[in-house]
Amino acid sequence: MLDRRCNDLAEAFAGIGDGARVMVAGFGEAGRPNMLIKALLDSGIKDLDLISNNAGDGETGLAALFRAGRVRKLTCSFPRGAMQDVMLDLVTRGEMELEVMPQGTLAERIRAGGCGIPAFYTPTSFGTLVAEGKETREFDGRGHVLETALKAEIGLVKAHKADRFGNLTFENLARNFNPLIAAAATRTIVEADEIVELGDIDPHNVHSPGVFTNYVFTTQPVSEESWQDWRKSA
Amino acid sequence: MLDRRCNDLAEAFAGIGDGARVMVAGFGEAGRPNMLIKALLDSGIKDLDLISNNAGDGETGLAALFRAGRVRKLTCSFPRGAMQDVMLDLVTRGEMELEVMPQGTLAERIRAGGCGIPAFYTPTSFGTLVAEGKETREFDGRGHVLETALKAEIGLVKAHKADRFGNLTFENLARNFNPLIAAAATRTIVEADEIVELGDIDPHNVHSPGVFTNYVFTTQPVSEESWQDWRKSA
Amino acid sequence: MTPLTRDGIAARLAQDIEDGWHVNLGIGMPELVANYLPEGREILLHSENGILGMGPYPEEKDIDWTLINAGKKPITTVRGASFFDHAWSFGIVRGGHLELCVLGGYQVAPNGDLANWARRADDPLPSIGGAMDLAAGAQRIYVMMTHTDKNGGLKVVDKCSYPLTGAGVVRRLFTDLCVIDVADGQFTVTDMIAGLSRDELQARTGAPLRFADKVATLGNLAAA
Amino acid sequence: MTPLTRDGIAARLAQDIEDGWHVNLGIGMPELVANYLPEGREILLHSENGILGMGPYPEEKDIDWTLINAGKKPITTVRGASFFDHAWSFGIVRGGHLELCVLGGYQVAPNGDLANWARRADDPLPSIGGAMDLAAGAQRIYVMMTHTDKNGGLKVVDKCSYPLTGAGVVRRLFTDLCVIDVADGQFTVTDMIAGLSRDELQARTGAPLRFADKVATLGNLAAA
Repeated sequence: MLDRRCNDLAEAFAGIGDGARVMVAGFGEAGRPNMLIKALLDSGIKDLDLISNNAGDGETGLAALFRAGRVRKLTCSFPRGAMQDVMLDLVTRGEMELEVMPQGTLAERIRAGGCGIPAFYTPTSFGTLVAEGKETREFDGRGHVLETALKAEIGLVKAHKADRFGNLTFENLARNFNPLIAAAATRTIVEADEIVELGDIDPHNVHSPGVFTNYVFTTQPVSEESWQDWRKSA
Repeated sequence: MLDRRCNDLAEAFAGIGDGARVMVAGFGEAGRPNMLIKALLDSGIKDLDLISNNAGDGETGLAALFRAGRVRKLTCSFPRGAMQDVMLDLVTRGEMELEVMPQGTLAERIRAGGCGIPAFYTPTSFGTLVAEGKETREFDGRGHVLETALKAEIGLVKAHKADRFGNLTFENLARNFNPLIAAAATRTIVEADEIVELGDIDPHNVHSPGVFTNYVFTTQPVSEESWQDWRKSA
Repeated sequence: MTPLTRDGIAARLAQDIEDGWHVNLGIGMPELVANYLPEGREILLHSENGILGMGPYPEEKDIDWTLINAGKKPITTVRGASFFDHAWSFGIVRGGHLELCVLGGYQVAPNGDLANWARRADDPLPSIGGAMDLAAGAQRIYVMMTHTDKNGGLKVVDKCSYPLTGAGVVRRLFTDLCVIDVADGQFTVTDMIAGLSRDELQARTGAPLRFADKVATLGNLAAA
Repeated sequence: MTPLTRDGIAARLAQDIEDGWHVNLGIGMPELVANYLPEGREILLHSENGILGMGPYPEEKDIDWTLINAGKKPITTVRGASFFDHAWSFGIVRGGHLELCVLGGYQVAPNGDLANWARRADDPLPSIGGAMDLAAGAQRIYVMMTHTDKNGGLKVVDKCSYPLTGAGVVRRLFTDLCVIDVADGQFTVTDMIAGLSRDELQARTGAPLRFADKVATLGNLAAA
């Protein structure tokens, strides 16, 4: 039976050691898998090699991972926001490495990782500081930068609907990086607002086919206070 | 007003000269824009630099373009089928150039063309005859082949539903190359089974966003006999 | 003389957006342009987080945090909108499918260089977002910014000293003082506010200005 | 001895497909495998023209020419199927997301090389289709073919003489005479039909065969 549904969050993270590369989907709070981020925090895995477009805000969600000192490296396109003082502190104290790249390059690198393309050329960033030290090449008289694929051991994804095969749909702009990360991660863990019966998702409108999904959970709310749990054990 | 609807097929092909590169979507007959292929035939444009995964069958559709001698070069992944005697004749007589590549490489090259990626590396065909003479490179210890983007002046697309912005949906496996070609062609001409009101296509389930579409027509049946019209004027 | 307000710049820029264009309005000042799109033109707004057909800010009661723009502000959708993932969204950008992108700027130079993401090369929190992709990919880039900074420092310069967002990409520059065409390595002023002399404008500009044969008066189109 | 029929090979191969796998069955003989998937295993079939969850051939009255497989034959869909475009479809293939692809073969060598698309390097109509992507991308490649050609010519060979589909990709080979594991540059026979000696099998094979400690009898599982 092809059944990706799971009730045990610990099972989904089993065998993942410190230093793991983890991709977290979402743009702002849209499509952000908060329950799974909390489970990652609870797992105690540290030295995370984290890939996420944004760095999060406040005390909850991704921000808690940074505050708890679990992130060794962040790869993103936009590290500013309400968290930027914490980020600045971590980076200037040398406790966290930061790799920043254009958002479209980040998206395409993750897409390439999922689709078996090890590297590609992009015009984005050519002639800028970001391209310094990178391999460049002209196509049709225009400069381009070589970028490589990004993959991860774990991908955390937030869906609207999921079925037991792992087919997913996303709501409004919650799609963003979700289908790309689903494909690029070796182990894709999904939380969905709703788990529906097979066939309830129209085959034409599956936004991420089940073949990319490994675990599906129903989203449960995470209480504000519980984001502070790590402080007790720290 | 952003209105891609059009009633004049000649207008859609206006200004396109002999030797134009034309991409035609479809896999087998699924998603094959027969009315537009007929209009291309009627236009009299010759020396076509044609990109299409298959070569077509029989006397109708793509096959008529080959029989009418309009194609200077075919880029595809699979030139065999009911047409193969005609193809073989054209190729061995030197009347048509044939470029064959793996189907996934063809799809990714067209996708790259639409998405502003001039070139990428793929593991497909490494170590085979197809890769001979091509630039290769190792990533993670595995050999890969450099492939470049494919674009076209004209893309012919067959949709199920379309709206006046040019948003498209496709039915079942008629999607195939259609959204890729819509993006890769400078002028994307669409025939749709039905033109619907704005908003009738759920924004979540637009399979090809309108930004790629230039002309939308309602599909009209092409009579079997009319595929022979070119013989009268030839 | 009265420099344009931010809304005034947005309203003037909006005049140069043509019917039927697909347009990305960058985060910050460019977002204001959406309020001044000329009547009778159908313009589809793209946001790089995955939508074509963005509508205005919703009523408070209708806010849905899965409906946000690239600046993470709530939005609505227009009829005929579409959603897509980040790869397709930047495929639209990089593939040259947007007729226009409007970006804010720190510095613009006559060669079309734009700096708008960092004021120093060794910023410990470099924050690029989607601006470089937009700068590289859109069919044309319009920049809107104040002509000088708060202290009178030059922003329209001979050569950008800040890290570039894109090299040779700016097509037109809209400031609170004037509108400048950027082509062939030169600035050409096409519109100026009333009460400002050419010499005064040149004095606030770090690169030589040429003037179009006919320079239009730049009025405040945002006035009620 | 009785060599397996094509259906017999398909039925034996189907035994080695595990519950929950996503599988592409190549055009031609591999398509037969769909008829012999073991009861109680849920296996999703992929076709590179854009579907996961392909079902059996429809009744004549239900044929819809937008529902076809890579061999352009009519299909149905199972509950939980999904459609996608060719780029995603080959992303699934190339990205290593299919647990298995079954391909036909002209020649297979102990180093895992497979030739299945052309019998000469200068074929004027080379017809590659999706086989090279599948060979390069699937997690494992099983090949099914007759052990020798109609004239007794060798197909299980020391080195492929035909143009390759993929280099070093074959994991297991299913023929009408035996099942062979392909690993570490060697052929190891794991199953053989009854009434065939090891020497006889070796005589029909162009490369040295090793034999597993326990060689199973290869029966005709396709028999009604």
